[in-house]
Amino acid sequence: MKINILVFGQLYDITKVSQLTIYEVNNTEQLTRKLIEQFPELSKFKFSIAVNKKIVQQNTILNNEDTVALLPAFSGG
Amino acid sequence: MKINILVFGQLYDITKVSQLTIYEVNNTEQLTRKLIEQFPELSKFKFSIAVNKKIVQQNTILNNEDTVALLPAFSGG
Amino acid sequence: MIDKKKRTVFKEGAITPSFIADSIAAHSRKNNIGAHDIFLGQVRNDLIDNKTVVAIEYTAYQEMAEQKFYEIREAVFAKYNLVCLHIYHSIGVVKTGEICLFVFVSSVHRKEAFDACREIVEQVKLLVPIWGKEIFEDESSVWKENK
Amino acid sequence: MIDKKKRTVFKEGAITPSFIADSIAAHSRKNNIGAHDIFLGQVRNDLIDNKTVVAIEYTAYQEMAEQKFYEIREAVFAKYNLVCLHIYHSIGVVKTGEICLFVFVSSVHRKEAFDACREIVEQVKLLVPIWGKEIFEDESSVWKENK
Repeated sequence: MKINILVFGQLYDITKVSQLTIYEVNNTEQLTRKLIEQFPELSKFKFSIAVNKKIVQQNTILNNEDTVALLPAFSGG
Repeated sequence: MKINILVFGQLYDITKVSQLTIYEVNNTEQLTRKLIEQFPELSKFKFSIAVNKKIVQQNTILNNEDTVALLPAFSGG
Repeated sequence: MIDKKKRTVFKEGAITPSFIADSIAAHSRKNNIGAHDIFLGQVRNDLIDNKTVVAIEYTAYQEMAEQKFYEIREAVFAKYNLVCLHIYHSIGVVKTGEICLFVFVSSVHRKEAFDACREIVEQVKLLVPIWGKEIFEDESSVWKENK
Repeated sequence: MIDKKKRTVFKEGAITPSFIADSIAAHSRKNNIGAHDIFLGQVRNDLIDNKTVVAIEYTAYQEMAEQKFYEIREAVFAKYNLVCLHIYHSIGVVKTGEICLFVFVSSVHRKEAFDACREIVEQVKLLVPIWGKEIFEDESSVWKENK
């Protein structure tokens, strides 16, 4: 079970990498918990989560090789 | 008492002149009546009247050398 | 930095894309602008009684029209917080596919530019003494009616 | 004549006035267009904690962003009677005074162009994963927040 993580915007200032890999998580809640263990500063930010480019609002089951993106508030335009 | 008349848009197709002069009228109602005597076709059209570049809605007293414009519905833009 | 000097609105013939580009480029020096809304009126190939419009010939009561444009500018500047506002309208012949009206509104935030631009276009059509004559391929013509 | 093919929205660096002019000129062949509404976002020299913004660096989750732009286009074409619709957004560094967003909507009558253009700009800001980093003269920076 391997999940690809993409990090954007100010969250990148915390992780210092734009891509990382997380193993052995089954859903987005577990994933978020594991990420916050690894990068405690993340807990200070509000961000959305996209699974395979779709934003998910609730805890969502993850499958092997899914891509999860951490998306702080958008500021385009 | 001399009033300068300016004619625009489709009204010009009736008068065939863009400027004319009307004498001895005291107000816009008299003026309109006199113009329709001269150009009966004008009575078939709706148009506004501007006295010295200001549109007037009611009968308006005219002064010597005033400029009166006959304005059919605008179609700019 | 409010720019509201009186100027001539009418342009002989079509308003060209390069004129529009130059207007946009001239605003790069106004660094407090965050939003531009630009309206362009383009002459359509309308079909009227089975004849296709190939051009519109615009005439105007120019002195009164310039005065009306000025009043529209003043009222919009008073109502909205704008940085810049420009209005150009063609006079003479404009072919189908060419631009006859160019309204260019700039503000700090987008809301004002959107609101003001739309209001100006409506007011120009309603209040300014300009007349369009739609010309067909066979050189016959009909006076345009605005909806 | 509806033009809604999928295309790349992102442009490296600023969107130039000449690019905008070329886009306008390309529409003169579409003779059924009567109205264009163009929104341009321009980078402002905002003052933040006494430092002046000199540029914004845009990054995006590009694959997701292109998908969102596509969905916005499809929804707006379904809702409004449009002839043409183009959206361009900068990626990378755009200096103050330069253009970072170009939304170009064309329709037969003006109402649809105005309504659709405004809706698109709101949706781009709300739904598309793009982030701006405001860069100051001293090369420090702060992440932009949209209002």
